[in-house]
Amino acid sequence: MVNRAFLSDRTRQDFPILHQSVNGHPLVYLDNAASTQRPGCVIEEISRYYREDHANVHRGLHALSTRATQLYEAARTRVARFLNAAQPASIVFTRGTTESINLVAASWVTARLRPGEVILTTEMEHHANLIPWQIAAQRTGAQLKFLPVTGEDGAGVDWDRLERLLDELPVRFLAFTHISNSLGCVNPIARICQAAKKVGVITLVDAAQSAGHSPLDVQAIDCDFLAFSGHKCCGPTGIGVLYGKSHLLEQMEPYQVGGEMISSVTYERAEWKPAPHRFEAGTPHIAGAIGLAKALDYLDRLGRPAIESNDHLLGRLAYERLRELPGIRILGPRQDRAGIVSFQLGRIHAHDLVAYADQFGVALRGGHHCTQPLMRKLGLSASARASFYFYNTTEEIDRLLNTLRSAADYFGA
Amino acid sequence: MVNRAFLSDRTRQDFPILHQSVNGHPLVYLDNAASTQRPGCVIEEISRYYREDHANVHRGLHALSTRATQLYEAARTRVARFLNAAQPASIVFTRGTTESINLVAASWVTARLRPGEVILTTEMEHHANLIPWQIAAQRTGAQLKFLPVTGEDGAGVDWDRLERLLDELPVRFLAFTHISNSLGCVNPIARICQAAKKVGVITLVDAAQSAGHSPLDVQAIDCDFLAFSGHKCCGPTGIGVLYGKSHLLEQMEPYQVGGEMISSVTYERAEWKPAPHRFEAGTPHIAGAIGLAKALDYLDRLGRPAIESNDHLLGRLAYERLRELPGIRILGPRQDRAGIVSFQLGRIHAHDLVAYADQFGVALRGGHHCTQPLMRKLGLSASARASFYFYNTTEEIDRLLNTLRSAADYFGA
Amino acid sequence: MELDELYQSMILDHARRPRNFGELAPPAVRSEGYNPACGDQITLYVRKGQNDTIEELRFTGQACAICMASASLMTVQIKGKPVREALRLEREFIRSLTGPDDLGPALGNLRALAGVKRFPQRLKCATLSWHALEEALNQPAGPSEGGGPQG
Amino acid sequence: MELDELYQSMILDHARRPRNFGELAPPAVRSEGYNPACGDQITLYVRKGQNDTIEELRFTGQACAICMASASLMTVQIKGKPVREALRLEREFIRSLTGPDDLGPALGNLRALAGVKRFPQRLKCATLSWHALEEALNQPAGPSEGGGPQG
Ligand SMILES: Cc1ncc(COP(=O)(O)O)c(C=O)c1O
Ligand SMILES: Cc1ncc(COP(=O)(O)O)c(C=O)c1O
Repeated sequence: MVNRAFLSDRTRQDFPILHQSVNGHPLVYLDNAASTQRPGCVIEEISRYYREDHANVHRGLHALSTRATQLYEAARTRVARFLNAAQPASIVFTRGTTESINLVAASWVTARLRPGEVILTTEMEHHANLIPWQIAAQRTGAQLKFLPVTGEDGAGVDWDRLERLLDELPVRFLAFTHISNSLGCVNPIARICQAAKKVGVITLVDAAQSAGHSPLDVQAIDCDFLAFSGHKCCGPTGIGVLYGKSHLLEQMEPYQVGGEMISSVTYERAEWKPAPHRFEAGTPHIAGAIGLAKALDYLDRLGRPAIESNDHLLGRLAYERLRELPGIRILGPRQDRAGIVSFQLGRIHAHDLVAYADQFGVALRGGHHCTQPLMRKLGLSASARASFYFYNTTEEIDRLLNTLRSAADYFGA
Repeated sequence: MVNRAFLSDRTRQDFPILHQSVNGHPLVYLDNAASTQRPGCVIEEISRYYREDHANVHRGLHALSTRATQLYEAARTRVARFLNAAQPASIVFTRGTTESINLVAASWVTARLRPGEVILTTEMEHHANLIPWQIAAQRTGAQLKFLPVTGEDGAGVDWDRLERLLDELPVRFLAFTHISNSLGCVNPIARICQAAKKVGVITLVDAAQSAGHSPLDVQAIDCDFLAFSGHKCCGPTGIGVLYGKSHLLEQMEPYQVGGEMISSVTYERAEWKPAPHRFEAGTPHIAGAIGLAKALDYLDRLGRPAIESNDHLLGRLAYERLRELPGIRILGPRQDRAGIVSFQLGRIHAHDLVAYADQFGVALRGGHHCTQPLMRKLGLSASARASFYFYNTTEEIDRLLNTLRSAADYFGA
Repeated sequence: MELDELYQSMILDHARRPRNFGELAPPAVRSEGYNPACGDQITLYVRKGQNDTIEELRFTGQACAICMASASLMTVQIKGKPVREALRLEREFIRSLTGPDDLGPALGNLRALAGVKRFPQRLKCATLSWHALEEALNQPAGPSEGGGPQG
Repeated sequence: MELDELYQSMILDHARRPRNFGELAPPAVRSEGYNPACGDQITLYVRKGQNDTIEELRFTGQACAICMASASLMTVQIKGKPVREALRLEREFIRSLTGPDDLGPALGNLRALAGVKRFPQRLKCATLSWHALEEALNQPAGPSEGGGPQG
C-alpha cells in the first residue's frame, strides 16, 4: 500500500476549495457523501457558458440559443455515454436524485400499482429512496416491504433472500441503493436487477453514492431506472439525472407540465412530446447540465475503475485505523466497503465530535445521514461519518485519527 | 427622450456575453423574455461559492456546511426582501416558474378543489400557467375558465369583467400573469388580487416576466402565491421562487419528498418540517440561490422603478418604430406595454425572419412563445418577438429596424 | 452571405409561389404535418393512380420558406412517380440532409435545400412535408365522394 | 481554543454526570424534546408542588454534550422555583442566546452555555430541554398512580 500512487497526487491541485484553512488548520474535507467538491474546470465551464453562450434552449433559432441547445443536448449525450445508456433519449435531467425518484414514484409507481401489490426496498435506504415509496403505497394501496439489514452494526442486506421474496410476494417494483450512504456497503446491483427482471419486477437503482465513484453500465446492470445527483460527483448543484429505459419512459405520463414539454396545446388540453423532453417542463438548468458534462469528462479522464479502487483503499484504511480506537463502534461491513465510514466513538455524541473535529479543520458529518429508521434500528440516534473521494490523502486519515484521539481525551470518553 | 440617460450606459459593460460578434456583426440580444443575461458579479459569485464555500446545507456542523447554509438561507431572506414578503419562510426555492406553479397546482389546487368549482385564468397565459390547471381540473373535476383576450391583435383582458365573473361562477382559484410574454401587456395585479380576495378566491401571480423588471410588493399586491424564475432576471439557471402566504404553505402537503424536508421518519411513515423546508426535498440548488441573491442585489442597485421605465421606454420606442414598417402587424396593446414586442411582418414566416436577423447578429425569438392557444386565437401560427432589458440600447432598435427592412426586401414581403 | 445558401433563389421562388398548392377532394388521402415548436403546418393531399403511382398531389399550409419550398419542390418532384420511387427519394433526401454526404444528382431540384445542412435547426422544416407524405402513403384510400360503394 | 468557550468545564462535567437524571412516576407530567436533524432526544418529568412551584424535575435522554448539560443545568437552576420564575428564566435564557446581550447574572450557572452564541448551529441543542419544559408546564397534571381519584 505504501508504494501505491494515490489519485490525490494528481488531482488535489485541481480543486480550489481544498486549499484553505479552517479554524487555523488546513481543511480536511471528509464530507464527500453529502456533497463532493468541483474541479476548477467545471467551475470555469459554468462561467464560460454564462459569459459566452447563454440563451434559452429549444425554442430559439438565433446563434446563442442554438449554441446553448447544442451544449445542453450534448450534455445529455455525455451522460448517456457515462452510463452506457443505449440512447440519449433515456436521460432526463432533474434537480437531483430526490427529484428523479419522485418522478418515478409519481409517473410510474403511483400510476401503475394496485392495492396489495408490493413495492420492495431495503432497510438501508436514504429518505429520498424511502418516503416517495411510502407516499406511493398510501396513494395506491400497495404495500411497502423491506429487505432487512442484518448484523448488529448493519453489515448489509442478505441478498440471497431476494429470489425467495420475489417468489413469495406480489412484488411489482424494487428500489434499492447501490452504495449505502451510512453503512458504506456496496450492493450487487447487476445480480439484483437480473433476479428482478426474471420475474418481471421493475427496478430503480439509487446511484447517488456510486455515480462518479464506480463504473456504471446500465445495459450490463439491466436496471429499469437509475438516479443520481451532479453535486455528488464533481458537478454543479441543482442538476441530476434520471435514466429510464425508453419503452418505460414512453409509456409514462409527464411529471411536471408547462413549456418545452408539449407538442400541441389548446385552451382545453395538451399533448406531450416524446421522452425525455416530456419530463423536462420549463426552462431547464442549462448551466447545470453543461457543468455536469464537464465533470463527467474530468471523472472519465481519471478513470472510474481507478477512482473506485482509490475509494475502497481509503475506506479500508480508515476502517482499519479507526478500529484501533478504544470504544469505537463502526457501522457497515468490514469487507467490500466503499469510501464511507460511519462510527460512534465511545459515549461522545456525534454532534460534539463533529464540532470538535471542525475546530481542527476536519469536516465530518454527524447525524442520521437521512437514514433515521436505520439508525434507530441500530440503536443510535446519530453517528459520525467520514467519507472520501479521490482527492483525499492518507495524511488526511492521519489527521482524522489524531483528532478523534484528542476528542476522546477532551470529552473523557 | 433624446436627452434621457438610458440604463444601458451604466450597465452594458457589466454583461460579458453582450460584447461578442455573431456572424460577423456585434450581437444585438433581443430575446430577454426567454432568458436574460447575467452580469459578471453573478457569474463570479457562483464561481466564488464553489471555490470557497461549497458543502451540503442544513445537515452539517462543519465550517463549510455552516457557511453554505448561511448563504443559502441569506438568499431566502434576500428574496423575501426583494418581494417585500412578511417573512423568509414564505419563500420556497424551486427550479423556476414552471415548478412553482406545478407545486401549487399539486399541493393546493388539486388537493382542495371539488367538482364543479372553477379555476379561472386568462387566454394570454404561458403554457406553464395553463397546462397545470388543465391537469388539476381533470384530476378534481373542477372547471377551467378563461377571461378572454380582447381586440384583433390581442390588446389584453378586459379586467372590468372580473368582478361580475367572480360573482357568477363558483371560482376558488385565479391564476394570471403579471406581464404577458407574447402581448407585452401589463395586468393590474393589485386590483385583480383585491377583487379576488373580497370573495375569498385564492390568487397566483405568474411574475416570470415582471420580477426584475418592475417593483413587486407581495404585501401591497396581496396575492396568495407568486412565482418567478431566476434566469429571467439576471440569475442562474435552475433556480426559481414560489412565494406563498405562510398560513397557506403551512396547510399544504409536500410536493416532493425525501431528505431535508422531514422532521421524523420511521420505515412506515414520515412527518414534515414546517414551510418552506417542507417543500424543498433533497439537496437544493445552493449555488443557484446564492447567485440569485447576487442578481437581486444588482437589480436593486439599479432600482426597479428605473428598470421599469427604461423597459417601457424601449418597448414604446420599438413599437412606434415598428409601426412604420409596411405590412407589419404588432400584437398587444399600444399603451402601457412592457419591453416586449411581438409582430408579424408581411407574409414572412417568423422562422425565416429570425434566421435572417440572426445572420446580422440580431437575436429574436420566433414561434408561439409558449402561448399556442393565444396565437391560434389571433390567427397566427407563429410570430417574431423582440424583448428588451435595461442593457439594450436605442441603437439596437435601429439595428433591429434596418434588419427587418432588409428582410422584407429579401423575402419580397 | 451564408444565408443565401439556405435561401437559394429557387427556395425563395417556391416559397412565394408554391406549386401544386390547394386541396384535393376524397378519395384523395389527406395527412397533416405539424411542427408545434415553430408553428409550421402543412396539409398534404395524395391521390394514387394505377400501378401504385402518385397520380395527383397537392398541399396547403402556413409555414416558413424552407418548409413551403420543400413541400412545393417535393410535389413537383414526385408527382406521377411510383410510390416506391417516392419513398426511395424521401430516404435519400433525409439521409443526405442529416449525414455527411452531399445531396446527389438523383434529388434533382431538391438540391436547392442543401443549405439546410448548415442550419440544423431548420431540418424539421425541410422534412415536414416528407413525413406527411409517408403518412399519407401508409393510409388506406379515403371514401370516394358521391356514391362510390362504401366499404 | 475557541472550542473551550463552547465546552466550558462546567458543560463537560454536567454532560458526563448529568444532575437530576432519571424518571418520575405520574402524576408527574412528562414531555419529549426531539431534534430529528441531529438526534438529540430528551424526556422531561415535572411534578408541580403547592403554590405553583416546580417541586421535582428529572430528565432522561440521549443527546450531545450541549443538550445534556443544558438540561442538567436547567434542572438544578429551576427545581423548587415557582413556575412563573422558571418561565421568566427560559425567556431570558433564549433571548440572551439569540440576541446581542450577554448572558446576565440572573442566569446563574446557565451562563456556562454562553459559548453557544458563537456556534449558532448548536442553538437548538441548548434550548431543547427548555422547550420541553414549557410544554410540560402547559400540560395538565397526569393521572396520579395507585388509587388517586381518576378525573
Ligand atoms: C409568463 C411566463 N410564465 C412562465 C414562464 C416559464 O418560466 P420557466 O421556463 O423559467 O419555468 C415563462 C417563460 O418562459 C413566462 O414568460
Ligand atoms: C444514497 C442516497 N440517495 C439519495 C440521496 C439524495 O440526493 P439529493 O439530495 O442530491 O437529491 C443521497 C444524498 O444525500 C444519498 O446519499
